[in-house]
Amino acid sequence: MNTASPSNQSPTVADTFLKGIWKENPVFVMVLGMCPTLAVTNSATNAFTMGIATTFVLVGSSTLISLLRKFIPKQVRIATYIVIIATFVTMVDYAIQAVSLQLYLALGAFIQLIVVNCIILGRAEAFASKNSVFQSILDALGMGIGFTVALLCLGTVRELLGTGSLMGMRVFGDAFEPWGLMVLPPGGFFVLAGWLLLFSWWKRRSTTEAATAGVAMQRTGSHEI
Amino acid sequence: MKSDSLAYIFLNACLINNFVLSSFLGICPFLGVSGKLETASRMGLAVTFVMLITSGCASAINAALAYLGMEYLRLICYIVVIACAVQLVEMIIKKFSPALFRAMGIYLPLITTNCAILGLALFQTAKQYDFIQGIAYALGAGAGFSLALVIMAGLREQLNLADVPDVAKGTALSLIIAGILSLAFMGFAGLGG
Amino acid sequence: MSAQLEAMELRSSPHLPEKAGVETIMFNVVLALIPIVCFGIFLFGVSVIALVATTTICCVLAEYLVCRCANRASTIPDFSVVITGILLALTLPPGFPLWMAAVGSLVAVFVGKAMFGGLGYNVFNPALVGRAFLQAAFPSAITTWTPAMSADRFTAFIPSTLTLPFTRVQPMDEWLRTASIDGFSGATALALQKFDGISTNAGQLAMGFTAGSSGETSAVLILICGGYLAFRRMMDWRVPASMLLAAFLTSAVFYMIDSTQYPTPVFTLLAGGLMLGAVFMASDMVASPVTPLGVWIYGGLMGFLTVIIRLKGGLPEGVMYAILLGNAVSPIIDNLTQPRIYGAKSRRDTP
Amino acid sequence: MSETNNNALQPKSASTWQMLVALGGISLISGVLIVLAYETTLPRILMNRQRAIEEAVFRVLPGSTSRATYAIEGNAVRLLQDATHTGPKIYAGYDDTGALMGIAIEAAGQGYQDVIRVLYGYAPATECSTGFTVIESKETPGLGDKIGLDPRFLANFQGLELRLDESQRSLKNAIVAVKQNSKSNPWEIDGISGATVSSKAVARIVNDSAQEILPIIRQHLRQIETQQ
Repeated sequence: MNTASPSNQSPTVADTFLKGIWKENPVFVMVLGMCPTLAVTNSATNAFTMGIATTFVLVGSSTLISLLRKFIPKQVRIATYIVIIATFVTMVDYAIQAVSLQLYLALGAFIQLIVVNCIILGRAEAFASKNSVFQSILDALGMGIGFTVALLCLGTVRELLGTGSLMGMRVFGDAFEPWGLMVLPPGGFFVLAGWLLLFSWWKRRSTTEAATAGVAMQRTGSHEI
Repeated sequence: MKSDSLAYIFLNACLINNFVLSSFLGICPFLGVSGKLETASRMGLAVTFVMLITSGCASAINAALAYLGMEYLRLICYIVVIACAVQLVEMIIKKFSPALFRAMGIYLPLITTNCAILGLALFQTAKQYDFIQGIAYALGAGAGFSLALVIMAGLREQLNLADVPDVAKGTALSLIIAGILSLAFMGFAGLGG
Repeated sequence: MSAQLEAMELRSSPHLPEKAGVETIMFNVVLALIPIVCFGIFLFGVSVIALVATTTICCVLAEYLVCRCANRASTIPDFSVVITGILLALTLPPGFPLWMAAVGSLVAVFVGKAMFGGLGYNVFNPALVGRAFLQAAFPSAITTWTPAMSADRFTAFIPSTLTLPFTRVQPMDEWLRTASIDGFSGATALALQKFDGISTNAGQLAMGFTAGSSGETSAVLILICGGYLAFRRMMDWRVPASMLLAAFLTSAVFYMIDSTQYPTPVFTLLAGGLMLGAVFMASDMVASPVTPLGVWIYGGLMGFLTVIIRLKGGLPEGVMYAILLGNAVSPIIDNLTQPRIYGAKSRRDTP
Repeated sequence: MSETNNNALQPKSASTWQMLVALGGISLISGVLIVLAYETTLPRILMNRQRAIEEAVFRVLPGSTSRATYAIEGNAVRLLQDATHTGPKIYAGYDDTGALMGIAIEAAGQGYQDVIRVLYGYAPATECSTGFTVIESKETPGLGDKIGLDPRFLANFQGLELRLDESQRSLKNAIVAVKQNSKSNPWEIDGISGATVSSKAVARIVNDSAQEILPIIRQHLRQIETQQ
């Protein structure tokens, strides 16, 4: 993955922050962290909570890793990263239990499974271990928000069609026939496939448009993934 | 069949609530390593192997932590043990069976961040399985994971020759196949109940 | 005849017996399906006409859209999409809301077929993908059966048929009570057997005067139509044969274990969608293995799974899931039964 | 991973001492953070759990305002002080005056997709159930999940007969699920049409649990009434 921009300028603050939301969106572009993306998006509330929890772990672990990056020997870095990430996940786990038991039961073991979410270890290895604390926080925030937005995209569609409501509020009225499938596992696969199709179609269209306009567009590399 | 009998635990993890297709665990290798039948079956074997070890370790850790009253360290212990177990398994296999190591060696490090392994440990704790039940659960989960992976690989090998529309190539198509498989596996619901 | 002569072309050897083209085969399949559709209309009335029309038209429209977007020549004339539409309708309950049927048709063509690259590459049977989607999305509507031979079936729709899109199906208890005639209850033979222990006699099942999906009820008629296709070599007879045989044997084993709880093997063969599925859906050439041994394993597996899901699972019917699972493992069956190329080492030795 | 190996080959590798210090330091930081989080959230977590149990108990035992938890140990019941006990439990509900309103019993069993966990209320005075709620289930949305949502189905448990026979060892009439709208006896559960498996599963779960627990409860009724 080539993160450097084509021109030789160093990435600006806005770039570092925004790339996670759009250009390198962890779910839609990099296709990472699929387990929580599919498992907890059966309602928008669950999706949002999961997104926030992941963002917290991302920011927390990135900050700590970036702070300690000079002191951690290369040989044991993966082990330390995992311990740091697991620490923050345990904290989030307790925080959610304290806020709402109902939410905690709905998300189940998937809060604890944030530990093995490849996005977090990936950012620690690729960014936080090499950049300043400020940059790392920005990067983690961007990635976290990008992840949250992606989860919300899925959660909204699944909850709307699957139960006829949004964030627990009825939208379509009482006569609506819910599509039970959408809150079931196959619904997760289909809705994510739908979003990916939409993205790839949109990307294709904008590339061809740019090409016909005679503008040389740099390919973003998503096709190789 | 009683819901805590060994046969049911196995069936449940393998077919009824298949780890990949209905619990969404291990999706990354499911999408990533399912291009070829050969690699898929080896990955399945390696994961099942590590699952068995993890399940045994998790039972022991859980008992120890409960005895000490330090449940809040559970997650850290699990993940560290899994990482160590993977490393250990890799070394043991390398030493005693080079042939087996060649077959599944390169997939072993990948397993550390496979959420199916940690998921197995966490689910088994939540369901309060004892040691033997845990082993049955691990076997079922491993078999279910391998089954899903091998089926997926078979289909993707066949589709290599297909005239798939450009927009659907790659992950989107894999997800659609996964969705249809997940629909098909819904037929197993209620099995043995 | 003259058209065929015109189409004749000279080819170099080897001169194999000419195989019928895709269009001819598909057209004959449509022909074979027509009697089944007619019988469904006779049993359940105008609702089935509306249902078949809806699914067929939606499937054709979806295929047209796919061809338009992909800038390909239209593939509608090869009739395959018409078959998908008709088959989907035949597997749905007669009073199934039309808008849901339309959703199922779109899913069948877009997800089940177009995504894989169209005819020849659809690894799953598209009609069953559509039906499986509907079963999961609208579990209540797809298990609401209506009695056959109700008195006003040619003059009025079954009330649920005309449900407005996105709205709930209105309860039909009242209508069901007035519509059922003696001996024709609203439940399918399989559900009666599984949940209430009431057996339906074999003669009635063979003729098909029972409740059930629009086109699955008459085992004899389906066998005759399938026999026509097999006779004209337009279908691999081994798939339905092995599937039915396996279902019969598995069911016989269960029947011998406990004849009070489990149905007779003959009941298993005649009731539900087994016959329709085995003859018209499992035999889908694209989704089946190619090796002769593979075909027998494939059919056997589907028959076995059907009975297991019916007798041990939560649902009364398992044909659809069995066929989808069969489709899923068919590449692996092919892989395992591939004959060794003469002179080559076994696959395991080659790196 | 490969990067690690490359670095290991470089001469400028960290000493064992350095690695140990790093690992130890990280563990220390982790330990402090986790214990901090655990200690701050613990009171709220316990309170939330307490409240969730109370809510469910009061729902199935209408009229009760306080509760006591008992563990079932073999053939005896023991009053529990905290909620950390993991074995089978029952909850007794009392009204403002301290009179026993009923007993909420937790039960679990195999459903259509996975294990269903339920809580049902039992009134010893009338030998009937007083309410029912689903704690955990994965039943099919729109069909099987009606066991916890459909008011018509839940109404079954207002006055469902749970009478013991003369021997006081098992139910006089086993709880069974019947087809929708064909309930004719007070011990039958009017099923949900289309969700036969889930309805039957609920009936089986409640029946199995009642057969096992009710004889024990009847034996120790005095003890529960006096909150001992």
